Amino acid sequence: MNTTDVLFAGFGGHGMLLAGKLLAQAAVNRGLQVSWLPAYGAEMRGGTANVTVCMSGSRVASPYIEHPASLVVMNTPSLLKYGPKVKKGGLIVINTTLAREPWTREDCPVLSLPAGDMAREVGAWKSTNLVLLGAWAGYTGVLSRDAIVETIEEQFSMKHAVMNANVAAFDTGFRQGATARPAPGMANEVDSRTLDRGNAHLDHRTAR
Amino acid sequence: MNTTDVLFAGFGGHGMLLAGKLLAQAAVNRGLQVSWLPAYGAEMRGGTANVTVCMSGSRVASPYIEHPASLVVMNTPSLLKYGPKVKKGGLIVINTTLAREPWTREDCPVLSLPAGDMAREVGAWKSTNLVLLGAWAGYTGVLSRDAIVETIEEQFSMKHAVMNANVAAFDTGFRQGATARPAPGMANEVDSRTLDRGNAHLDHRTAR
Amino acid sequence: MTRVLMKGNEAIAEAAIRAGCLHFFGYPITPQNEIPEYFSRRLPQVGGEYVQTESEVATSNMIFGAAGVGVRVMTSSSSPGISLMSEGISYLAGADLPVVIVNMMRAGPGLAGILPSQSDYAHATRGTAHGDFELTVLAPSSVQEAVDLTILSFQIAERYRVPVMLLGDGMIGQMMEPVEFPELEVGPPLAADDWALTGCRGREPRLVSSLYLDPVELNDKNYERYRRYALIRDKETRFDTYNCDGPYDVLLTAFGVMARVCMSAIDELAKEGIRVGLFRPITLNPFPEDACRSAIARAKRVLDVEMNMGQMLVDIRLAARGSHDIDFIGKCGGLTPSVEDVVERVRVHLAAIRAEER
Amino acid sequence: MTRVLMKGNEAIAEAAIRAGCLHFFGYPITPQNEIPEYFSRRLPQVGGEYVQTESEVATSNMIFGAAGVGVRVMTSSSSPGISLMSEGISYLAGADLPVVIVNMMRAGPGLAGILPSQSDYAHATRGTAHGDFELTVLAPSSVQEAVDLTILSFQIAERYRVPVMLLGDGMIGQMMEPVEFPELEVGPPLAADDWALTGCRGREPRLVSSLYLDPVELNDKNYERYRRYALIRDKETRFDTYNCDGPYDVLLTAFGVMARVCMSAIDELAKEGIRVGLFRPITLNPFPEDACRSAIARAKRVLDVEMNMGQMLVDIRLAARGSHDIDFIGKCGGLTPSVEDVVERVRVHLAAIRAEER
Amino acid sequence: MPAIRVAGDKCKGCELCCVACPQKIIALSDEINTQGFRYARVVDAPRCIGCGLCAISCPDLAIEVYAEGTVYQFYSYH
Amino acid sequence: MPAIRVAGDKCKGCELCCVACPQKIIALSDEINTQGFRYARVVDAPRCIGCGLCAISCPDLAIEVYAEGTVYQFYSYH
Amino acid sequence: MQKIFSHPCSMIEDPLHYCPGCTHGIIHRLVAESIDELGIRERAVGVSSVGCSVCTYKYFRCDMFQASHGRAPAVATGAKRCRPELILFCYQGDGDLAAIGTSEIIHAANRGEKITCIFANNAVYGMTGGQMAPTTIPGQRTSTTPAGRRVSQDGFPLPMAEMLASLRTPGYVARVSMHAPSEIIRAKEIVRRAFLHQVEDRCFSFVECLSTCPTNWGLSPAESLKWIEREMLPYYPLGELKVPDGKTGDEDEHN
Amino acid sequence: MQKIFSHPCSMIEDPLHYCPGCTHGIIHRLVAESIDELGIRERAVGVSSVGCSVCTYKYFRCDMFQASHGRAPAVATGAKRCRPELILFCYQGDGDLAAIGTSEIIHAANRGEKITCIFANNAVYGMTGGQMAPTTIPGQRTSTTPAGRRVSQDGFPLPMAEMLASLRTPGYVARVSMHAPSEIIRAKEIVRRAFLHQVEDRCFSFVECLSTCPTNWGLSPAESLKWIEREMLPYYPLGELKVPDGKTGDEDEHN
Ligand SMILES: Cc1ncc(C[n+]2csc(CCOP(=O)(O)OP(=O)(O)O)c2C)c(N)n1
Ligand SMILES: Cc1ncc(C[n+]2csc(CCOP(=O)(O)OP(=O)(O)O)c2C)c(N)n1
Ligand code: SF4
Ligand code: SF4
Ligand code: SF4
Ligand code: SF4
Ligand code: SF4
Ligand code: SF4
Ligand SMILES: [Mg+2]
Ligand SMILES: [Mg+2]
Repeated sequence: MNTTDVLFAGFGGHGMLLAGKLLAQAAVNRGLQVSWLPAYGAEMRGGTANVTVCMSGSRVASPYIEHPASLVVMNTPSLLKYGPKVKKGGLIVINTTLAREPWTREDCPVLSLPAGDMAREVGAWKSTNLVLLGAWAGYTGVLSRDAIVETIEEQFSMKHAVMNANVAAFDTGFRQGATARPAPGMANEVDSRTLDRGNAHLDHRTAR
Repeated sequence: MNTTDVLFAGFGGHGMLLAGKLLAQAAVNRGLQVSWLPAYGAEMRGGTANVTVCMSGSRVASPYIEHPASLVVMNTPSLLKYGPKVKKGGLIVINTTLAREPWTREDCPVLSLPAGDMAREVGAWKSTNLVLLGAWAGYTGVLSRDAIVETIEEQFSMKHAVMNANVAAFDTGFRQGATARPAPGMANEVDSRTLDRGNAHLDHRTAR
Repeated sequence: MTRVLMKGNEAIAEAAIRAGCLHFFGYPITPQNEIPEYFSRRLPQVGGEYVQTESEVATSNMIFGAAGVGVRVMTSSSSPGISLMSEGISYLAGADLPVVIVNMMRAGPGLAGILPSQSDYAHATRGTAHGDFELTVLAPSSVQEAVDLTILSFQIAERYRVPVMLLGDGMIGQMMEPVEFPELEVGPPLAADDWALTGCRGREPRLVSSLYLDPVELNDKNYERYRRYALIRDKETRFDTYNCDGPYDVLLTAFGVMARVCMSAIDELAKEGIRVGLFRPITLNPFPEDACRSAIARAKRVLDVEMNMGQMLVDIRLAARGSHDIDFIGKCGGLTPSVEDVVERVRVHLAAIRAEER
Repeated sequence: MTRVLMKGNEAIAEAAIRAGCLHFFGYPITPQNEIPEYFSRRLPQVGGEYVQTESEVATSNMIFGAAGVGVRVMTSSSSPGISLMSEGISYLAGADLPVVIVNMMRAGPGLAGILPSQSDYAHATRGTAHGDFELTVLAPSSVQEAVDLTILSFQIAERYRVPVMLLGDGMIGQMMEPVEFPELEVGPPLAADDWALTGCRGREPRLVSSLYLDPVELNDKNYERYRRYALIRDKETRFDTYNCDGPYDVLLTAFGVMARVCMSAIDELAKEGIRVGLFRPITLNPFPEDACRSAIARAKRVLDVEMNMGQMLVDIRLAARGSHDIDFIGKCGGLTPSVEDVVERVRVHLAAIRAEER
Repeated sequence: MPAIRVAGDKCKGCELCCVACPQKIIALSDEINTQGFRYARVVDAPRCIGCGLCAISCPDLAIEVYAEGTVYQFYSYH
Repeated sequence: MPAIRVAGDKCKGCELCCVACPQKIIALSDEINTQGFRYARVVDAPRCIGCGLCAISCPDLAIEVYAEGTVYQFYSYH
Repeated sequence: MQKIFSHPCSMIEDPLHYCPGCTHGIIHRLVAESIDELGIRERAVGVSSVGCSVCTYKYFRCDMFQASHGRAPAVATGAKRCRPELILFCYQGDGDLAAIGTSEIIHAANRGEKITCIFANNAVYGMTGGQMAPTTIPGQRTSTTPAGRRVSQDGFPLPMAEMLASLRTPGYVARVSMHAPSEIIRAKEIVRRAFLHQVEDRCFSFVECLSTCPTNWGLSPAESLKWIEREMLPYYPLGELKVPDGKTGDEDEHN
Repeated sequence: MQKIFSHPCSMIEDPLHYCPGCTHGIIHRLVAESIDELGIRERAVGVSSVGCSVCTYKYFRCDMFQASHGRAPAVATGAKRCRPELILFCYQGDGDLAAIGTSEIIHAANRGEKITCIFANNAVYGMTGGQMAPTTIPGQRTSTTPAGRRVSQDGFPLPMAEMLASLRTPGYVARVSMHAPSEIIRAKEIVRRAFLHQVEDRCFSFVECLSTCPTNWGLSPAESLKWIEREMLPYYPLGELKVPDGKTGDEDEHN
């Protein structure tokens, strides 16, 4: 597997750091090299909370990524700030529940989903972050569903309710991502993405 | 006038720093370049108190002198420490009231005088330092009697008793120095001394 | 050995515990708070002692006391806190006490900001405080290396009886990466039999002090200490290179996480068949001057990349001995030179080299 | 103008008063106590304010407050006290406040001793504290020069809004020499109209701060400050040479009083017709690198003489750019290289040169 | 009749005003303001006695108090 | 009969023992010791009551106190 | 309609950055109101410290310093000694003032510097993520006392106001709390008095303000007020602990 | 003949370097005697500070630290926390403890470190040549108060013992004086008690000892004792200011 990376961006309390951590842990569990680099804010309350996760089959060189290969955003400010930074052809996953204003980039596949509403629908009010992670995972296929779900189960083994809500949220996102044909731009130009979607020896997934 | 220097050495309270300062001030009053560099002890009570005075008609380069051209010592410890350091042919003035043990250096003129007793004799108990300064000045002629006495008068103008005692002490030392033929070594080998004894334009002295 | 995903700060604390450091004294400061917090949780479990100090000034003197009674001890802080330890570090060096100090650098000067930075290179490697002494300084570029160098720090500190600093940019503290811990579990007891203050039962009283009233003694002591520094230079100097086996036109120099940014840039350029080398000092002090000089000698151009205003430049220039002018990319205040910044600048140099060749 | 015989410490204090510095904050420490003591006597006479502080940490922050309200202010200390000011100095630099700090160096590291030393060169010129900033550092070699450089320190501090350090070895503080004071009497008021905190009557509130929450702003601020440093380098770099007009085989490099020891050695050797040159930086930072390089270029051998373990060597080596190996005489702990030490070592070099020539 | 005005966009929904109000007439709205917080509003305006305790307790200076005619003060604040 | 012994070379002639002695039997000698100080000595030994106040007051630990047989202590020190 | 309560002039109108329910904002307002009422905004110079209130300088509409951690009283001393006509006030948290800055506040008080120190004691290092402060309450869990502060290990809460009150140098020392409107009203008067002592060139003045940190206490803002009352008051009794000789503010007005 | 008073074993026999009549020597002896009597020399570790007593380490026959200026209590804390079986004592002057080291002593006391601090208060910076200390008496001339300490400028003498006694953490705080044999006898008992509190693992202990500096006071040693009595006692009342709950030393013996 080549190196790839994803930036999770939102506000403090949105759980983007956690989403990134679950992904990173799943990748570690699958034997990958990983870095999880948060951009911690100034010594101030509130504000942005982002994390860049890099994954590689061999070695993560720079954990600091100016132009991420994919972006998962929770809200409008994060989208406006990081949307333009994504690499040409990189995936952008947007939570339209909070980022309602229309936004697009012609040169990137954009996967918009009402993750907040979807979370509520599956009874997982607080798991919007997991819906987004699921969508990203389903679309990119960098890690299998099982890899991430196992990690969620492992991390929340002490809190069953949270675990179940998180898995449900992840799954609803995953399904959306796996089947989506994101608009606009190069939805079908899969090759232009830097992600290697079907790395079987890493992913052990049974079905996409 | 060439550069010359003298090290005054004793213990704290012996007034060697003051003797040096009077000399330095006299030299400044006569238009010389001067440095007065004390060797302050460690942050401790008591102990040694020495000062090196350098005088020059042109410019004092190093104020720090490892091997002084002349030495004026108050007591035995200072003599033992600094006696051996004096330049070959340099003058050594010793207060035999405190430095009683016989001590000599073959290659230097040594001027021994019971400065403590002499001070007491002229009623200047506390002015042993001035007796020694006088002896050094009388012998070397680097500065005239008047140059130094004027300085003493100037510095102690507010304390007449001290002033008078100091002048008396200085004078008794000066007389001794001016007439002495110090033993052993090169008492008469005046030329071997680095001091320039009779620099008239600096000294304004009437008689030696 | 299992790989655990861990924050750099926590990994450092755990590594210290594995190395047998059961005493930690510290004062909170971002971005290293996970270190004291981790210790405050873990040390009671392993029979150790966590003390939250009233200030960094007190901290540096508490570790003086702790090391003086012969226990393995650590503190950590970040830039302004480390400045406050300056006097204390001078005392530690002057009393030949082995301690490990972590500095997770943030942006300066003054309060400035808490974002990652490398701007304490000069303070760490030169003129940390008054007096003649040196701090041995190690700079990790990954969480795993932070673990390894933490353990090495204790070894160097104790072997040579010197204070050692682990210098990380804030990133390395906040970043999570998978790490493996060596199975030291608890390190061997510190060998302090002949100098530590443990009560004078059955022996002459001992003294832990930096005071020397006799200048000759102090001069000698300083020379003795510098002989130990020379030993460290001989035996402990460490560096890393990347892509320096083959020929290269441009050499990058960087330390800590910035070196990994440079590696990405090198990989990027390698795709186009452009060969660029990287020299990364691991010991910032002693600086691997000879190795750096050899790496420079083979390059046409040298580009130093730092998250500061060019503090390591002094050492690169000393290594170069005038053979090359050293170009520099520096961002500070929490900004980070990016892969793109480096790639772009390398291209400028390559163009210039080609122009020269023509 | 009359020549007054004065201790260096007192002359510095008087010079500051003549330059219009009527506010002094300080904490006692040998060998600079004559400075606060002099101020404590004199300032009440001239309507100024002497404050004895509770520590050097407090001192550095009090002068921050004093300079921040736009008055000319000074402090002085000696090595360990200066280390304690490290954080404060970083804040002063970060907030662009003009202050003058005197360091009468004593032997280190730690408590070490109170005898004269030059072992804070590195702390003063590089890495005084955390963060990217520089301290302008001036080193007098005579009491008269101490007076002149004190006045210059205030001028530089105010012209460029930077903290300036006057770096003396303990000797220069304790030594008496005749001095003349320029008739400034009271300097012009500090030009702080556009930044000092004087109460916001009739204008917008102002801020004196080193905090920049936005990294881009902080980065820009640092670059702006370094542009000022570059200006200082261009306009204020000062040095002195001795005996460098004619040809010479050996060049001596030294600063402060050590340079005068070297001059005596040069005079000594001159008696035998041996020509030796001396390069003395007056601004230690910015270091007069170009001038030093030219002086070195004309020598066969270079000998650096310091009262430390070789701290200025870094700058001499940078100036030499590898053209010469730099030999070194260093004594520390209160010991002073003597005229004889220098003469002897020069003879060794001359012999070697002669041997090479054969 | 006294009244208060809550600057909805400064409010952080901490409810300290609700706790402080002796008339218990302040509650959080279900709406979210620009800062992302549910904000305070008066639910039973006619019962406001203009005591200002809400304003005094607001850490975000989000409340102003208005009164008509004579105001009786039961404590001295200003 | 009680007695004290002054270590002449440790004495700095501060006279604190003289002040402390209730019998006023200590005075400085005219001799000078190796440290350069006039040192304390007992001028009227038979009157010493062995109270030890001199020793207790000596900052230089220069005084030892001796006694024969039973010693009555008027205060507790040790 | 007449506006009978609104924003003080000495504070800007922008939103504060504090967490919801954090009473730093109330203390700010008390300071600003006092400045307004005494009409000293144009000669007031504030010194913000390092803690959550690091940005205080943004909120006050007067000249401001941003000082290093713990040293605000030293900065204020330097400024006041050089320009006695200015009104200097410090705003410090408990980590800042009661830990790293212990020495500076004590000596400023003991020299009798004519400055006013406002001390926001929230029993925790708020800004750095809720570590134990010297003022933390026994048993209180913080990020560095996972099992609660143990008195045997860390001692009792440091009583800054009592310590300062024990000094012989005249000064004004009081402790107030933000946990109820009645206390805020009382606090208001005391903060004003503190400034008044400086305006009338009388003495050093110090007001310790018990304040909340809902975020790091893990409590709601309303619970936090109760927590002050229940947990902090036993260790931090309120009132005027010290008044300068013969001058205790408008004594008639409040007990 | 029986020797009923002599040199304590825990002190070496060499002459001390203090000025004639300087009572640092007496305080040293009290410490050494206490160590002797409690039989703790072989587990005692002293911390000498920076001041005239910087060389204290030369005089005590036990393991010693030489600490940086003001930080002896921090050094002792570090040592004691790591080896609780040791008996740690600091010996500090008033410049050291009451100026630069204010914070360290207060926090050591407040955390309840089980260490013993001996504080020699001579109202002046002795070693550096007699500058004003925070403990200098109003009107006292020093090399930095040529016109005498002015209260309006420099405040009143800092009452360290009172300040430490105001802390809630249990501890033993006392003030004694060297100005008369009777006081020395009393001091002896109090210093012993201070050590005992540590030996019995009870609490922090602190003894402020009023001491002379004939050299910098410009008085004879005998005059210096009177000066303590006349000038210092009004500001520094003697006695046990604080005793740990339920344990006040041998209460029966001395009130
Ligand atoms: C020298 C130094 N040490 C540590 C810090 C880190 N630091 C920033 S704020 C803070 C504590 C803040 O707590 P407090 O003063 O109680 O204020 P609060 O946030 O609780 O209002 C600390 C330790 C720093 N900035 N500088
Ligand atoms: C950091 C630092 N600042 C200042 C000094 C200088 N200094 C040495 S001793 C001393 C004061 C000593 O006074 P005190 O503690 O009262 O002891 P005393 O000599 O009076 O017994 C000072 C300020 C120092 N060594 N280190
Ligand atoms: S003014 Fe008084 S009654 Fe009216 S809303 Fe506010 S607290 Fe309630
Ligand atoms: S107190 Fe203020 S911020 Fe809190 S809910 Fe009420 S209006 Fe909003
Ligand atoms: S033991 Fe008592 S009586 Fe005897 S000399 Fe000493 S003080 Fe005087
Ligand atoms: S008290 Fe001691 S030092 Fe002083 S005079 Fe008596 S014996 Fe000598
Ligand atoms: S962290 Fe605590 S002190 Fe800081 S703003 Fe939030 S609630 Fe207030
Ligand atoms: S200077 Fe003072 S404190 Fe120091 S030894 Fe002399 S008398 Fe004692
Ligand atoms: Mg707080
Ligand atoms: Mg003292």
